[in-house]
Amino acid sequence: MAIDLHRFANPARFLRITSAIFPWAAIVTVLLLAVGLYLALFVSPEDYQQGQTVRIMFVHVPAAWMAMSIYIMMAISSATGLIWKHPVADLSAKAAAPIGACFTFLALVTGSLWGQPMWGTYWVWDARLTSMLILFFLYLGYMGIWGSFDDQSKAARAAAILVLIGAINVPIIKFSVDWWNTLHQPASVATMDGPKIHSSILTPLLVMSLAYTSLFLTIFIIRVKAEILGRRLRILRLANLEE
Amino acid sequence: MDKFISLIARDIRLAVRQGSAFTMTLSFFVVAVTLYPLGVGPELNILTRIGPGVLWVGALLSCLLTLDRIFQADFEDGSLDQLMLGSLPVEFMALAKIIAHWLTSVVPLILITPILAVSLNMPADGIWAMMLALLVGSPVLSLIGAIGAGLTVGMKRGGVLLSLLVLPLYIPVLIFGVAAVEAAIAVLPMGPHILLLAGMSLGALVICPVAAAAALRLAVE
Amino acid sequence: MDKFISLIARDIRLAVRQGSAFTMTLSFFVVAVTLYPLGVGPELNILTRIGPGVLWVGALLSCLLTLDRIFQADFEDGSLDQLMLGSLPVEFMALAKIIAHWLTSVVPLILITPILAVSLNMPADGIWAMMLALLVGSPVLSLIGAIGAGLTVGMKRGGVLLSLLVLPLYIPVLIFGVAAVEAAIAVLPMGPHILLLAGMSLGALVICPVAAAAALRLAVE
Amino acid sequence: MSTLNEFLDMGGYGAFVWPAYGVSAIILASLIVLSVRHLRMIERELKPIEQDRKSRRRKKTLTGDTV
Amino acid sequence: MSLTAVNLRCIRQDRVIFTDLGFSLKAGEILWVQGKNGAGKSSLLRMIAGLLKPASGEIQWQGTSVTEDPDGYQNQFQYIGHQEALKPVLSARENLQFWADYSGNRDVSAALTQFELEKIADSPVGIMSAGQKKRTNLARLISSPAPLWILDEPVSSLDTHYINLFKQQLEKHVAVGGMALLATHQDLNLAGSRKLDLDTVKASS
Amino acid sequence: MSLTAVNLRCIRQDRVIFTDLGFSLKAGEILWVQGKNGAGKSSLLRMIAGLLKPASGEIQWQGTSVTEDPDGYQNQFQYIGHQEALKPVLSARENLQFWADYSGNRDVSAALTQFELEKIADSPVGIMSAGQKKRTNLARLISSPAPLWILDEPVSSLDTHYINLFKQQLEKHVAVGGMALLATHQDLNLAGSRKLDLDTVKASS
Ligand code: HEM
Ligand SMILES: Nc1ncnc2c1ncn2[C@@H]1O[C@H](COP(=O)(O)OP(=O)(O)OP(=O)(O)O)[C@@H](O)[C@H]1O
Ligand SMILES: Nc1ncnc2c1ncn2[C@@H]1O[C@H](COP(=O)(O)OP(=O)(O)OP(=O)(O)O)[C@@H](O)[C@H]1O
Ligand SMILES: [Mg+2]
Ligand SMILES: [Mg+2]
Repeated sequence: MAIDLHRFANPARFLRITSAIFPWAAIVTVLLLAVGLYLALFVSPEDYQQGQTVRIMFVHVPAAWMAMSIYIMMAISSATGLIWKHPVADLSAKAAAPIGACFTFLALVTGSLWGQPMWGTYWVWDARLTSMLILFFLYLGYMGIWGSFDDQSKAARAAAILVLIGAINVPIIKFSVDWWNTLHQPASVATMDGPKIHSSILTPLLVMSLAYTSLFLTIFIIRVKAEILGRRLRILRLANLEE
Repeated sequence: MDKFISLIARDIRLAVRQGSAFTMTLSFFVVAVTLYPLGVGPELNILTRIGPGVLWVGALLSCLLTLDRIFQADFEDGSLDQLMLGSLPVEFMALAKIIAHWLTSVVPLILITPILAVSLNMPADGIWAMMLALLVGSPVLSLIGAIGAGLTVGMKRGGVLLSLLVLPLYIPVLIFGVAAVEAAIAVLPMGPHILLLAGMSLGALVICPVAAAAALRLAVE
Repeated sequence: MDKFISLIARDIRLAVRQGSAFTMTLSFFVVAVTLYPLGVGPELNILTRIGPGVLWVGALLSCLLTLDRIFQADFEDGSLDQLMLGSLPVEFMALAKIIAHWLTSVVPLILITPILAVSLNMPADGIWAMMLALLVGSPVLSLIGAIGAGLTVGMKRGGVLLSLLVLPLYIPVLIFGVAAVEAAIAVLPMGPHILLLAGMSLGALVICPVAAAAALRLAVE
Repeated sequence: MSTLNEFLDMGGYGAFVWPAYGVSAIILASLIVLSVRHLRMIERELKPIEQDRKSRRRKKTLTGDTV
Repeated sequence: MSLTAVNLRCIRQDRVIFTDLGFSLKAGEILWVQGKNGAGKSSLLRMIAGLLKPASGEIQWQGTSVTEDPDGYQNQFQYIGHQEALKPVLSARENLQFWADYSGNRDVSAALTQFELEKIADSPVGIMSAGQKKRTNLARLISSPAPLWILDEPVSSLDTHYINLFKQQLEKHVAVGGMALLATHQDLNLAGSRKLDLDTVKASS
Repeated sequence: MSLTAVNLRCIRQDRVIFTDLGFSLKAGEILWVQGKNGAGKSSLLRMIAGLLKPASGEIQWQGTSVTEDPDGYQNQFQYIGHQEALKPVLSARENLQFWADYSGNRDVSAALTQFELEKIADSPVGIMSAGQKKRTNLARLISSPAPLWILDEPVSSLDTHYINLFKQQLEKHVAVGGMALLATHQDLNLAGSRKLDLDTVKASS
């Protein structure tokens, strides 16, 4: 069973690297969040048409962006896991999923909270919102698969297949506003011809996005570590049983 | 009696350990409910109008999909044999498992209902009525379901048959459950409907464990 | 190629011999659809309004319940191993079984839709649109469903997971399927929606067998 | 004081803005807490097993046979 | 203390598995049920355990039919089928503890030691090998004791060491006046065990 | 014609079942895979059949790795698992006919006669006894012939007469230059069969 641990040789290195990054990630997160929230709540002016509700944007949009980018990240690492059979790739996708699900949920909730004042309802069944909801379900299904296999390496491959199929959904989310006429705002920041909104709003938005990103990194490191150690724990338990 | 309790406790613990059980039922409920607005389109007044029906049918269907959990696992690993041989009468054994199922599979649905109700923009008092009606009526779902589960346990692909057996029996609950909520929304007294649901629950509580036990005796042969 | 055909023929023959398969799916469809009128009450205008949605959702759910037929039986009796070892590429093997599933489980639904549609008093042209939309869109249900079925084959209680995996991916079909019918009812052109459905079917036809094959490869390990 | 009220009022939209921030805070905070607790739990379970292995390996090397 | 089976007949899916089968078992005796696959060993054991109703004939405990006073028979036996009635997500200890509670007993540690399970008692059953599962299941015989043991394939997937361990337990049990009915494919050559060969029974019928 | 396995390792649910397992099999040879339950017999056979990917090591047909040219290995072997791949609602003949079509062969009547199935060939498999099912499944070896036979528990639930019948078929097969890899619990004492004991393999690792 000494053999088994070889598969986790590089995880050991991986763990060293991540735990080196970890404190910095944590600090950066705190700082960015402080600055971002200050800008968002106190500095940025109220929007001429949306009034104070525009402040919801600073938690809504970054969450939405994270939701999508985390999914893409999962798709990529799952693909690598499938092709190069690297356990850490699968485990990192697994570790990212709950975080992505949370951000998706936040995008949905904050969005609805924004919808009530802006559209007069918490929810409409338009393309953007629906496809976002589907993304949420995809996250749930992904976690469901991991939960349902007792053979971890099988679970990894099964989950990878699902993520890759579901990846079709991301571009739909992104461009739904352009393809179908929806209530929802069209892209105004991440567009071909640069941002279209005033810096007084753009700056806090970007700061918050960075804050969310580094927050993701922080939590991600914790979870990956947990996953790797958990897998190791499993193997050692089995090894003890063998004797 | 403490055997009764220990059985319930064990089933709950199993559900908690497996974890995925909860989340998956909930997510199916959410998905199934969200399908309708997608189907019938976004107009709010329509949604309000069909809201109660959609939620109840959603609850029915998700409960349906969890029914096989009541006995199937225990049947497959032979635990059911042991449970039947224990000194606890089979009827009470079945009842214990039904209660555990209700607590682990149905109650979560009730708890998440408000959120879905909002997204179907149901008025506040409607939401309360919905939860009350579910609370009083849903035990029938587990109880009747247990009979179907007992009859189909051990069948290779009993799923469709199970739903055929059970769904028709669910219809009364559906009708009065919806009636109660709509009464509340229309600010009419919903007492009678609730009482009817309670009555059904009590009736089922008496009959179903016996029937389920009989079904189980066949199943283990 | 003749292997491809012989596999489809064999699955169809099995479905015919078992018989009950058809009837049960159909009856579930009927029950599921009739639950709604019960849920939302008999007003005709409402029914007409929600008719297409209810029918589509009913079709989705009944198709969902039949998905485990695609691979489960063959997995349990070891036939799947043999099918994978045959000289027919696994992707085509999967495709053959998907086609068989569509013919045996989905087409019957399409055929009885008119009756149900009438009972939901849907106008005549709406009914035709409904059948056309189903005909063009339903292959996606079998195709996507096969991926879920492949991923959950051999799981003890994969049912809920299966639905959780598959239903979200069904949503686009649902949306455009309903849109087509409503367009037809509102005497608007339904061409674009139908085309979109056809497009989805083609896309799924390319992707799904490959994904399903991948899923099966790890299922038989 | 009034400024604080104004601030909390968010031009009449406080009922939407603050929940938005509140939910975000709660969800993310609890996500962190849960993740950390999960990690701690695993580390706790892993520690004894690791030490057990180490000691055994030492014994084995003493008796000169290899893993 | 005695168990008697009179003219039992077993019909499965309209096929007669065995008929006119009778035997009796007294305190301190072991009856070894033999027969090739499908001969009806498991079916017979399930009948004795009361899980399967005989198509005809009756089973008597202390001379009175068990259908007449079930409660007298209740708790007099411990049935161990060829599946392990264990939950993968619970540890061996938790599993045994539940069954002990359920049959009104308390202490399981003794059972764990007797089947050499202490080391792995707290790891989930799900990751155990077939043999370890089997032993955990057999430990129920100790943690919820009963005069009559009904054992279906008790030693399948046990290696020789544990087979002997099990034999000791079994002999101890009968030595103190217990009795056992077991179906195995392999011969355990137990001291003072009688044989019941279902193939011959079938032939004779 | 030769099959070679080099340093195969099998990992199931993070548990190493066996490792560094190697053997080679030439025309006219039989390899008998032994080991107690859970030793990995079925797993090994599934690996050789290509259903289960080895965690490491490789399988070679005619000296070239089967992962490099799968098509060369394709159709060179016939795998018979311990489940019968038969549909209860179809008759024995129909079942065999389908598998023959599927593997590009035609005639099944020869196979039916060889395993003495003509009498029951047209009754649905569902009502057959375990042994009859097993024989119908084995008949696939004749109706879709292949040089390498991979057999998992081929004789379980066969009685002596049919075990001998099967042995004749097997010996005929190797006599004409076929080869076979079989896992059974009971010793068939076949002429010129080599042994591979998985328990020892595991121990040695
Ligand atoms: C539950 C409801 C909502 C959901 C699921 C949702 C989802 C999203 C998503 C996925 C994005 C990222 C789009 C991209 O990166 O291109 C986004 C961005 C955005 N959302 Fe929402 N949204 C919702 C409600 C709202 C509401 C009510 C408003 C305002 C009235 C709003 C305003 C915006 C704005 C301004 C952006 C930034 C667009 C850009 O600059 O790229 N959203 N939303
Ligand atoms: N649940 C069941 N329903 C219908 N028939 C059954 C059932 N279980 C077993 N049978 C049939 O009853 C007969 C006897 O089965 P049984 O399991 O008692 O044999 P056995 O002697 O235990 O075989 P084995 O040695 O494989 O354990 C078999 O022909 C089998 O097909
Ligand atoms: N599908 C599977 N997934 C995960 N683990 C499995 C699977 N099948 C078997 N195993 C495990 O792999 C190990 C070897 O199983 P295998 O069936 O190869 O043993 P075997 O030698 O065939 O046993 P038997 O004599 O009972 O046939 C066992 O410990 C088993 O728990
Ligand atoms: Mg048996
Ligand atoms: Mg085997």
